[in-house]
Amino acid sequence: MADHSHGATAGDGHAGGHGDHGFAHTTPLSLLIGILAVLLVLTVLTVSVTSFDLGAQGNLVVAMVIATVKAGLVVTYFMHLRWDRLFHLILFLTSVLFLILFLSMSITDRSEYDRDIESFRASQAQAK
Amino acid sequence: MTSPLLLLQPAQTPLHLPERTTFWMPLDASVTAADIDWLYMFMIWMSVICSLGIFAAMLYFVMKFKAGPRSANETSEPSSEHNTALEIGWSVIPLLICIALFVWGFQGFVNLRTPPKGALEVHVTGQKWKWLFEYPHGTEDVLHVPVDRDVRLILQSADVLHSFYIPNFRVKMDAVPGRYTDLWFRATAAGEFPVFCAEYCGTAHSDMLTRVKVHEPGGYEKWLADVKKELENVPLPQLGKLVVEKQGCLTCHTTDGTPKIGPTWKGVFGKAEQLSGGATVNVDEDYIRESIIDPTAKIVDKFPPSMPTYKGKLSDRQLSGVIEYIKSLK
Amino acid sequence: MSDPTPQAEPKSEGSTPRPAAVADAKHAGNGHAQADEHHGHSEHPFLAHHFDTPQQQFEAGKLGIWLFLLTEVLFFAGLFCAYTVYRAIRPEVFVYAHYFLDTRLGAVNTCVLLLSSLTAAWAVRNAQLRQHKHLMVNIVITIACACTFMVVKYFEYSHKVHDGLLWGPNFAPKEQVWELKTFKDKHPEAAEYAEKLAHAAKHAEKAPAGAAAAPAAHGAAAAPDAHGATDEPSEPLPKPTLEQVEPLVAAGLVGEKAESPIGVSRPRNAHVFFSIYFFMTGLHGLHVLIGIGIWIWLLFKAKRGVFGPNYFGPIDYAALYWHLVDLIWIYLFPLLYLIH
Amino acid sequence: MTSPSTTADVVAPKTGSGSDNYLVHDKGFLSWALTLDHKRIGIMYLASVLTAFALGGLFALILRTELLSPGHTIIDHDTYNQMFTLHGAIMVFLVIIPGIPAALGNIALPLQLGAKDVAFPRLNLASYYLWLLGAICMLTSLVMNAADTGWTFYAPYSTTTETAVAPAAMGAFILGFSSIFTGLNFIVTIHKLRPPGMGWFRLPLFIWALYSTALIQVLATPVIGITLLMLTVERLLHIGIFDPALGGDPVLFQHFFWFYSHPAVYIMVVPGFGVIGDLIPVFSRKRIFGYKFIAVSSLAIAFLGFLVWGHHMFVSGQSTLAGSIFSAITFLIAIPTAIKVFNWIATMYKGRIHLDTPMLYALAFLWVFTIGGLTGVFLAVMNVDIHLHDTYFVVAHFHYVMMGGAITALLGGIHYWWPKAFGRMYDEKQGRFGALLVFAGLNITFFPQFIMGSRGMPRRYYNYLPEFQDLHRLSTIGAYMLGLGFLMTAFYLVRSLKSGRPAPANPWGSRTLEWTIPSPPPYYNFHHAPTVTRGPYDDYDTLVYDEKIGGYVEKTPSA
Repeated sequence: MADHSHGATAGDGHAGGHGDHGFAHTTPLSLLIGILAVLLVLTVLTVSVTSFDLGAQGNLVVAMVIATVKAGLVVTYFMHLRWDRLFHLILFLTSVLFLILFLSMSITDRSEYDRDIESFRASQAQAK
Repeated sequence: MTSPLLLLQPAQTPLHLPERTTFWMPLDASVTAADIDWLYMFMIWMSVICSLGIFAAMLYFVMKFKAGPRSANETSEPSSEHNTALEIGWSVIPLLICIALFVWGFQGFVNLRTPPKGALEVHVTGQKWKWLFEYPHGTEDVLHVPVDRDVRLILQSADVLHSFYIPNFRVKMDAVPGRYTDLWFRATAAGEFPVFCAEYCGTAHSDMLTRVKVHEPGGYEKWLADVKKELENVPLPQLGKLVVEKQGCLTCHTTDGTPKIGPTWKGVFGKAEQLSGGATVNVDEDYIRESIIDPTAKIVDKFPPSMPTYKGKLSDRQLSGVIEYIKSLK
Repeated sequence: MSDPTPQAEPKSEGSTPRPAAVADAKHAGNGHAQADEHHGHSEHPFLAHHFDTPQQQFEAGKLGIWLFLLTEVLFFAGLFCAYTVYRAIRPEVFVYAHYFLDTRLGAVNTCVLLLSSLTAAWAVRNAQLRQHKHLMVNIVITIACACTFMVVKYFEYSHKVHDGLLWGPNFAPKEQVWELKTFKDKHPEAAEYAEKLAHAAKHAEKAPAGAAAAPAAHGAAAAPDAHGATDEPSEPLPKPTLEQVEPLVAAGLVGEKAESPIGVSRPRNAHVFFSIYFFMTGLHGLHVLIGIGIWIWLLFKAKRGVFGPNYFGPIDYAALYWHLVDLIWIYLFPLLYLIH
Repeated sequence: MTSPSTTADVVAPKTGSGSDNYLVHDKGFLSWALTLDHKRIGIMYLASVLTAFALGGLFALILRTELLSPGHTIIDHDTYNQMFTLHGAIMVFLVIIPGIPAALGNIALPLQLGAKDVAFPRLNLASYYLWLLGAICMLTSLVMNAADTGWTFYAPYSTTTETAVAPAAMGAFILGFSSIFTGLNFIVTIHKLRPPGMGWFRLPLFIWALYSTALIQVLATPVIGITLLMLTVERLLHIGIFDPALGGDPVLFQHFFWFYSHPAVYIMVVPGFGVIGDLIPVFSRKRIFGYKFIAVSSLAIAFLGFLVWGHHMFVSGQSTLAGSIFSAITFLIAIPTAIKVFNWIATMYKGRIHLDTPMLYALAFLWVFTIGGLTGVFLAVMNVDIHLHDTYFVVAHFHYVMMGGAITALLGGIHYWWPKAFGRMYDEKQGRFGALLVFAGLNITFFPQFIMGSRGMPRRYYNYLPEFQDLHRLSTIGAYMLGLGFLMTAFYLVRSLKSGRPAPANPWGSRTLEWTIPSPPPYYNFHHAPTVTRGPYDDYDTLVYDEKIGGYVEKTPSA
């Protein structure tokens, strides 16, 4: 995670812009509309996929894969990360990494002690 | 021979930690305590060596390299500002010590968290500001265990988080509402050891004290038999008085006429009580029995519906004992 | 005073008096660049005094907004964690509850947000190329899409409030899950069977109103495991086929996960789904409202034609924020609506 | 690595408080209330944080007085519970988390970077007002019926007690955003506003520490935001996520809470490392030893801090698997911390050590933080933690690290930058006496608590067993000494504002950029960013002490 190695060049703020037409990269319009089309198709796909049964967790995995592809498209093209500094991508991935870290530890722990909860509930149900 | 009743009454002597043998730790009275004490002392000595080393270096440098007044413009002698070997040295050595400590601590932890088979099981309920222990004959508010025998406590909480902590046995486990947690120990010394609540649980968190009475060999079974026999033939009102004290009823009700969290019992029997719904009810055996089994059925006006149910906790004889006791309060 | 590194633009020397602090109306919500209205650097009207070049100001704002998006992702991480823990522990609650949600409305909302993402990205392009009219049109479309999204959310919420599908103790669904069209379409046989079970249970409670209440109740539809037979004293139900029972068990209507051991009911603590549903979509909706506020503020700024190739930061950062709001919905939609 | 020293290319600093500095540039309340100048915001933060510290300290003294004897001494049960909750909440959320980053960071960071201001001045002011709003919100809880849940707000007690938990939780929620925006502002400033020639390894260590802290602030604080929001919604609407009766799970709340709160303790202490990292080379007049190792270990602590939150929950019902993972990683954090302490001490070797007040605070920090850090290892060992968890051993540990670490470093930083921020020198003799008093008071207050803790004295106890009484008495005496020490420090610092000797630009002979401009600095800081050609702690020998102004000036080549 530590991005200290990357570090923008010293005083990068002072690097000259490229002349007067501005420094930003303008995303071509056709690309934007193309990406929207793909996103809409993927949405339709993810909705229609639910009509088949793909095993216990199959549907969840497929839905998440499609959602991640859509998210990837939005992040690289709409959010301009493809032409942006690598540091911004590192930042975004760090946040996702910490989200996954938080989720995984909480679930691991919760599922470990879930049988205590179930046995407690079962015994309470009998006592009633 | 002390009267059997005293057996039932919690000893009135104030709670005390038994005399300490070492400076840091309370008297260790359980099988697993020795291991913890040993590791604790090992770490104490490691820390003393480590910190004395650092303080000595610090003070020595301050004395040796103390500068004169700033106007003297003394400059520090050139010395290296980087020494990889030294850096690696004081990274790897602490790492090795840490790994050793982790492994040692981990083994102890796993041992403490897996109760041995065939241990004597006692159900413990933590509720706001009282520990209750279920025994075959009924509930007690003092934990009685035999010496040199594995005991497994199955903890649950009736309301908020509590934490069952016996310093002398070096054991602690939270009582979490909505699930079971457990801890085990084997007492090696007979006697009485205090039990604290270590997880903050409200107003009287610091008064949620009880004691664990470790009986000599054979003493535990004798105590069980005595209490059972006692409960058979003690007159009902006295039995009721004991049950009321043990179950923690007096934390909310009173017997001297002043209302507390719950209504007072003085002279309540036979009175017509105004209920929260506006109706009135005559306080008779059935009303008291129903209010114990299902407290929220008929709540007296202007009192909170916060009484827990005692369904399944009191035997019929204990129930009628409580009713007789309330009747006797004129 | 020699300056070893070549400066991009000659800088006006001398310290001009500091402009009066223009407390821009920008609420502290997101951290994009602060643009002072007037300052020392003459040829770039929007360059803040402490930046040297518009590019430095833009990139500072870009890093700022990305860091803010980082905090948004982690802000929602708490909710995703609550969702994941409860779905991992009680899948039947989620299977049971998702029948109550209208997938069509969810899909419409997703498409609306994706469209608004396009118009947001397009608006950034317009700002860069100084196409002021297109810029304003795109912003208006984005606002319109956002409002449509909120309107659709309003319908969904009012439908749920009407049906009593709320959180915690006030969870009292009016119609049973097997009476729902979504359930009937997917599992027609299971719906009938559940009908019969409910009828039998009601019948069993009514019939022995007198003395022997316990045995009959006990007998009625003892919890059938997936292939168990249900012996029913009054008129024996035919042995249920797999398609009849399996969806009921999956949705926690019968079996040990159900609330009441007899008859057909709903999974224990089914309201947790709606607690999580309302919390997640509510917080997301709040972020959409904040987005609408920002776009309206930018609409006024765009009307004054301030944006150009050297100053389009605010549009870009608002668009990034908007894409993130869309990104969160891209994950919320399958997690809440497309449960199988 | 450092190129031959050339004089920093800034015009020789005008000594004495320049005619036009940031303090006198604009006049009137509005010029302060609506200022966008990072230095003024820093001063406002400093004043507010120290006021909150006084309030929190007052609660601490009342608690310690109550504990003079078991049972009732001056207040009753509930007031005691409310007091320790407010003492904890005020000290954590209002004082230590914003303390060094917002107060000292706002004053020193842009100056050390040779920048005119932080990247987002308005956001900087907004985060101050968010601090104020959060403080007001939390103090309404004080006025109403103060929360009595402890600063940890553990469910289900916090969701069922009738005290005003919602305002306190919402106060902390708002303070979270103030912390996020400060962190965000600093990261962008460090990335984008560095002067030409100042690469990442020429940054002062204070900047490195603030950078690591800012990363934690940005990555961890949102999770406490959502946790407190869920807690408040749980209290008001009973959504059943933390309430076991409705299917919730209290241990899940502890996971949510500690995922933020352990990184938060590094938000509190890592800036302290930064201040000490700046002080020791300056007052030993010697280049820092192992600069890269100290800089990178700040980042290592920041990252590892996120992986260990479960060591607060060994006995909370957390599974053994999760517990062992957390315990193992907790030991890894001891390594970078040890590296820092060893490198600081190595810096003093062969230096010329001037024992001014900031240096006394730095040495006090080293002493107290070593004890605090080592006792942390006790609590990381799983089976010993079973005995020590929720006892006074834990109270002593975190006070040694918070009071000894964060507050001592804060005081060291305040004394170090006092001449720069206010243009006045404080009285050196009283400063040293104050430092010794604080150091002594701290040790007398908290060391007995280690002993009480290992003997089994549980935490947050209003009534305790008689055999702990004499240790409690000793601790209370120490607490009064501590209070006296802080009072004395406050007294002579405020007095120095009026009657202190005018401060030269560089009283301590430091080489970081903030000392190359007059004190108090002009409102625009630097005409334009100075070009940096050497490290932050190089070439102390090219400075010479000028008796008249009481500070260091560049050694002119002819001399």
